[in-house]
Amino acid sequence: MIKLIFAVLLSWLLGASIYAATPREIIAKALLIEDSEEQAKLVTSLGDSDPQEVIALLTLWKEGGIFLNVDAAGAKVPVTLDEEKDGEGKQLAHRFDTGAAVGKLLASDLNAAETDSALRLAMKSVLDMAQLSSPDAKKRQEAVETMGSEQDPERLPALLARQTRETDSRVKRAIREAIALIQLKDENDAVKIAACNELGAIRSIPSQDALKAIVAEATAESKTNLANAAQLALNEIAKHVTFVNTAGTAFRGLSLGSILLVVAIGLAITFGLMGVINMAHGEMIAIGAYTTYVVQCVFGPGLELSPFGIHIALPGMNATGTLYNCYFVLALPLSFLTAALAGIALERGIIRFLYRRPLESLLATWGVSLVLQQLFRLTFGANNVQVSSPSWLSGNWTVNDVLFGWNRVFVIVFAVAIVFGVTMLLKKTPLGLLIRAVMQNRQMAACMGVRTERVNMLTFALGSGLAGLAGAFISQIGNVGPSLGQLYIVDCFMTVVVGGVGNLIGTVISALGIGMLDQSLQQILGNPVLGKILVLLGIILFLQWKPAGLFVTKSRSLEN
Amino acid sequence: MKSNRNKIELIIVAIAAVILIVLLPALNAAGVVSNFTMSVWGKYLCYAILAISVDLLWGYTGLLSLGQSLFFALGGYMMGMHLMRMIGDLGQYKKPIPDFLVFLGWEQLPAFWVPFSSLVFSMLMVIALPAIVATGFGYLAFRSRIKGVYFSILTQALTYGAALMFFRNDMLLGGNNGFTDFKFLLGADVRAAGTQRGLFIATAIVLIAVYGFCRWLTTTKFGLVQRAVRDSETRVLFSGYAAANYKLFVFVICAIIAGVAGALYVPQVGIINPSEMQTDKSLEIIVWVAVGGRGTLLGPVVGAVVINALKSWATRAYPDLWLLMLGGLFILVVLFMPKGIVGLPAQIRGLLKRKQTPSALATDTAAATP
Amino acid sequence: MFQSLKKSILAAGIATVAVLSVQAQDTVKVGILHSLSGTMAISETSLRDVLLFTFDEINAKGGVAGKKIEPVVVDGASNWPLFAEKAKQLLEQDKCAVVFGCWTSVSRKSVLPVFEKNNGLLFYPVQYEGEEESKNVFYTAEAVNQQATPSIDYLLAQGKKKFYLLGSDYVYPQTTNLVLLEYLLSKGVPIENIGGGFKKDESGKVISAGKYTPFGHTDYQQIIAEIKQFSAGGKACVVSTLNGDTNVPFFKEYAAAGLTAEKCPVVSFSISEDEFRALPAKQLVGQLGCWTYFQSIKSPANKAFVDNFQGWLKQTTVDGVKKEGRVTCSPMVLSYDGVYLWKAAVEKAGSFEVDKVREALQSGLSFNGPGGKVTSQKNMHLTKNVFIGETKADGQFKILKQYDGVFGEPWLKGTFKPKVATK
Amino acid sequence: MSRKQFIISAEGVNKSFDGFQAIRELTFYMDVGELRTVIGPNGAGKTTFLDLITGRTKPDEGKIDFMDAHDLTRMSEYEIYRLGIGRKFQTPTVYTDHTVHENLVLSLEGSRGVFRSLFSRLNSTERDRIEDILKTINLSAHSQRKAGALAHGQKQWLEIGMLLAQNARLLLVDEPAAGMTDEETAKTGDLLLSLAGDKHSILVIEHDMTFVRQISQGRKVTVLHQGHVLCEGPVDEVQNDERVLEVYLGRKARAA
Repeated sequence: MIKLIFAVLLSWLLGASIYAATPREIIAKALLIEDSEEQAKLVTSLGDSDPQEVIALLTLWKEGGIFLNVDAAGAKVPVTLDEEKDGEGKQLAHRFDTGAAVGKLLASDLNAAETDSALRLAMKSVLDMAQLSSPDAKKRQEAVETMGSEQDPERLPALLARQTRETDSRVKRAIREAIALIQLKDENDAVKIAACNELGAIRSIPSQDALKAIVAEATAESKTNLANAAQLALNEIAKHVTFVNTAGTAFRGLSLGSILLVVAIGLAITFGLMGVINMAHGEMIAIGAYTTYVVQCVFGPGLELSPFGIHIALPGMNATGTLYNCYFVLALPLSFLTAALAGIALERGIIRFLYRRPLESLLATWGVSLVLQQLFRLTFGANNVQVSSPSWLSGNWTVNDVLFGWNRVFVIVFAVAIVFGVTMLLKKTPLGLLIRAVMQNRQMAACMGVRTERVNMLTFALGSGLAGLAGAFISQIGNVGPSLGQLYIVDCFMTVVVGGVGNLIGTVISALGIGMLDQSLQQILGNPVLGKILVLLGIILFLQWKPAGLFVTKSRSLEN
Repeated sequence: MKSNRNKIELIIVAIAAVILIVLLPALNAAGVVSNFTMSVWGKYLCYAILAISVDLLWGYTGLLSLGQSLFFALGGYMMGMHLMRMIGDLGQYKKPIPDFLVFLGWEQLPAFWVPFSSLVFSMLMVIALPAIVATGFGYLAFRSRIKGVYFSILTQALTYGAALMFFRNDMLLGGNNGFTDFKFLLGADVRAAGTQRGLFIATAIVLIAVYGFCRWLTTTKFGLVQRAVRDSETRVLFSGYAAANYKLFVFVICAIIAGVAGALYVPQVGIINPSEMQTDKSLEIIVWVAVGGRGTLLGPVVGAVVINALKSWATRAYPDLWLLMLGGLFILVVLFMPKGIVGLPAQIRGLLKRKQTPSALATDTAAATP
Repeated sequence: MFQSLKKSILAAGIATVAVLSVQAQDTVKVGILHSLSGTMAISETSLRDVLLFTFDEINAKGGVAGKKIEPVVVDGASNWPLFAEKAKQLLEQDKCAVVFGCWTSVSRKSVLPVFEKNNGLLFYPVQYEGEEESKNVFYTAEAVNQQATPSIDYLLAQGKKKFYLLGSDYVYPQTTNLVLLEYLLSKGVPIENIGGGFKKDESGKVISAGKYTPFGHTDYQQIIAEIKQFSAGGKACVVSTLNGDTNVPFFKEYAAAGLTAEKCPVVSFSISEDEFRALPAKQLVGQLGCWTYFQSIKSPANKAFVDNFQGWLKQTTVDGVKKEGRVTCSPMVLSYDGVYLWKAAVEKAGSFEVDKVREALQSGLSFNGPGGKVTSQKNMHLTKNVFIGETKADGQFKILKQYDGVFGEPWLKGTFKPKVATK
Repeated sequence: MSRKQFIISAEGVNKSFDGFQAIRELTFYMDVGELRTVIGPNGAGKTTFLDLITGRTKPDEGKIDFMDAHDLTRMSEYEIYRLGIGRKFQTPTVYTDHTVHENLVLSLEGSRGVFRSLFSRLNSTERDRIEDILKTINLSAHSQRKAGALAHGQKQWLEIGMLLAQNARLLLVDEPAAGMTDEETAKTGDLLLSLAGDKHSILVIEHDMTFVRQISQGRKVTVLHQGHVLCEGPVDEVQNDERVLEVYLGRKARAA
């Protein structure tokens, strides 16, 4: 009731007529106010309106879907745009308050209605309440979690009410947690103790801080029972945290191992099977990453480049939504192709003259790597370029507090697929047969009519193409810049050498082993660098024990 | 004909020695040659020493080490530690310990820093530390017969690991910033023209001495074995030589030479930090050697000077194109000039001769491939 | 063999001779010492551009004390010994009256002795760790109390209780975090609410606070998992001094773990508009930044600056200037302010002599720059306005808070005493 | 019971490469001072056998003793060499970038230590010895040429010269006659015959049956087949052995 009066009062203050405003009207008003505190007040007043409409409108505002158009009279009018675009990229605009069409506008000419953190905090609070009845369980869960962390007793009734109706198990658990957290603020010690027990029972990681506070407070006030209960709960949670960390480390190790595998498998082919030391392998990865960038730009707003003063403009499709999210699907084969083509050029231009001189192929390809890096700089600029992940790669599953990022899961699947694909290619296809024949005995194969030159070229193209694929993937988790390749080259060589040159299974095991070791050391030492140094040291010592790597291809011709 | 070439080389070296040790410093003292030119050339000379060490390893023994920049930096760090101690309490904090230690919250000098107050000890460490690291790593690597590109990759890993370690502030060696702001060496102001001149002369003398030492080394039976290891390590084993010992010896000697070069470098350029020991730097030294001409002793010196002079000029005139030039040059040299600048006259003669007598071809290509 | 030697001497000769050029009467040489190649070129090239723009702007209005500025541009190539060499060249060979340059701490440390020996003058424009004061360097840069501590004030005001310190392992983050630790303790934040870990010496004194990753680090999974647990209880934030490149994998991982600016905001001190261009903007919306200038500042001075700079970019013929998609950021504006302050100082002193110019600078000169009024201080630092902003999807910052006239204080360590536990 | 000492004794040796059994249950004895010829078709394991003796590869199973005292399977190449086992490879393996003279200096018996090598100078005896060897192998005129520039036959000779310089107790000679003229081949045979005796034992692997006849002269010949000894005996006896005819000469005939 008070709120209602407040809202009415406010609308009166703002010169609006006195009737219960719809959420759309309130928001339309808020949009035009400069002062963010006033805006926040208006938004807070939305608390009693229809939750679904509030959610829809506030989300639209938050995500920049509402624009402020300046009309002919110079007044600001909030508008929304239709999805559909005409030939000039213009979209039909509607007045936000009335829905009336106001003509076609270009999105880039408009300013999106802004939000700042104070306003968003207010929005969040309103949204949380509204979200409690959201049909999306995930949103309900988030809302509940926020309420829990705020420990605001005023939210308790809403939560209790929701608890009786809630069906989703995750949300139920979140509600239990939130209620217990809020109850920690209760006057009554018995309630507090019960809440402690509850939090311990559900192994609530977020409650650790609150429980620690209780322990300190209770000890100071010598409430032994309460302190003990909180401490017991903390112990339970600590055990759980250990489990989460261990499981998380294992997963992270697996994912790091998969990344190593993905970036190294191309090298395992060029270095392992062909014996070519390609120091420009990293740049092949970068070519793949840049290809992904270009594809993304073509799906998006287009791209303008000016290498060596030549102006190149690629038109953009300005795709949105699902179509835009699909750019990555197209980027994968394209990055393979461009890198493979670059590989062919490199092999034909330089490497084929150096097959008998591995040390010199190392040096020449290092020269190539310098040249390529500089070419990237001249083409795409010295800055890193921006590659955004499609929405289906940015998110995570949280199982029992262990985090599984989608991008990480994807890289694991991707690695498995690549290894499977390469193995099949080598074992089951005619090309694979030729590759293996040439790699085992070049002269013999040549005598038998195999065009070894061509097989060399294709093998190198395959290795480079795989590097390109790796690049496409790297663009989703890290930097895309001219020196991207340099970040991975040492790791690549280490992985292949440890695995045993010429052996894909060895590379797989070594990549996973190095990944696991790295992540475990990081977790134990709490220091990312020390872990890495120890891994390098470990590799040097490992090669003492097995100088030729994990899996040795025994052959009579060890040398010469 | 060969002795004739040797004579020419000796004359060149003698002339260079006089110019570097006597003439340039004298001209500098007289104000004809600027301090700036001296400092640039002092740096080049340090690089030349370093390049010789790489060539002794690569050109003569066939070991392409990507770890020479590490030894160079280690030598530099040892010298740097002494120079840091010599700052005394003239740092930003006016405390008797180096600034970065104060900043890390130290009030007393950590134990391992203490002996570096002595120049003699520091000089000893300039030699000892690279030697120890090289012995340890070399022993492991050569014992398990890691060779060729594996050796390169492993030295790369070693250098990478070391750089990561030195970048850490917890190493108490200045982290990313390394050591700078040196003030005194042997009581003299290290930035004064006279001191810099002295350092220049010292560097020139060391360069000539290292050149002489390597010249001598390569003419002994050791030199024969060394080159034999490069050409056919298997055969060397079947001639009863423990190739690993020979390689270890060269590796350690080269580490020491690199360390000394680093120690001379640091007071002249006034800074040492971990970026000096990154593998890129190692590869750059290899470019100098390849361009100058590997397997000769003059080649690396020429290469180091030419490339660095080119770099000084290009980074000013065409900063955008410098890497393209360096990379392109390198590819060209590897593909078409296996003997580098120094071998160019012979290569041209060979080309001319080949036109007349095609039979000489076999010899030439055989010698070009290691 | 003679030939090759001759060649080398020739090449070296070119290198040294090229440096010499005749100094005309009506010009004054001004050095620009930035990395135009190598890893730091990403950031530093913009500063070269803005400096050249500023010189043109001043020259068009008659120059400095009647003399036109003649820029001498050298490339430090992200190579620290080379910075020292180039500094020597600018001071000893070119006799530059003043040098604008350096970005990283290590490049500044590398050239410092050269400037002190030759009594040169360097204007340094990039946020730095402080703990340094040289009479030969004028720091237009943000000191720690013009960036880090105001951010903390803002976050505390927003109700944040837990602070996770994260940075790249070099001197700026290390120092900043130590200062922040003292500052947070002085504000009554208990030490267990400060995340990232501590390193203590034998006596139990904290010598390093926060989590550090090396340059070029790519794998932030473990750290993100740690932050996720740290922030689980709410009211947490991350104070990041991560260096440019590593921000990308960090923020991508951050977003993938479901952490958002609403749950746990990140305030970064090394991301300006220029760096922001390379970051995935959508995943960063709402994260915080703190500088003494944002392009989004609404003032006539800023509008003029941005427009003129964009205009200059369009018509300039200087090699290697990228023309598309340019933004302005704090280090650029502080370079710009620096040039004008130097001009004012020269004109006040009536001389280009470093000692006199310094004296004029130390007397307290003001300039109305794009970021508002800046005033030079006795300690060779700058009093200026501090802004807290949050990132928007279009790569700009929305200004949330402004602190006016903050005094630049390089010596902060040990100045904040921990608040005695209340109650 | 006293028996003559074996210069080399191999028992139950097995070696395989990636599944291919190169040496199978090989048992082989050779007396001190003997000149033994080993023949066998391609892939019989002849060269692998030499690799095993010289430590280039290690057997999977079995033992190989030198002078009944040294277990060669546990030693590295250069240690085996220092026992006095020298080897001439199938394809001439000389230091191509060294001069002929330097090749011999490197092979001359004497210390092999690193530090000795720094200060060692040739004394007059050694110099004379090199001159002698150069004369023997007919390369005096070429002593300052790079070995890589020599003709194939000359390289073969140089390698034999290197064996001579080493003054080995056991010489392992892999197809010395390949690429030589008939005259040179005969000369090589003579040289080997003159060397065999108490000071040197010689194990020759050869294809050229004329050469085998020349050097075996009633001595024992060993036939290897599929990695083990097929039969042993004087050359005429072996040549008429049915098994040998079947696996070796038969094949050869077919191949021809």
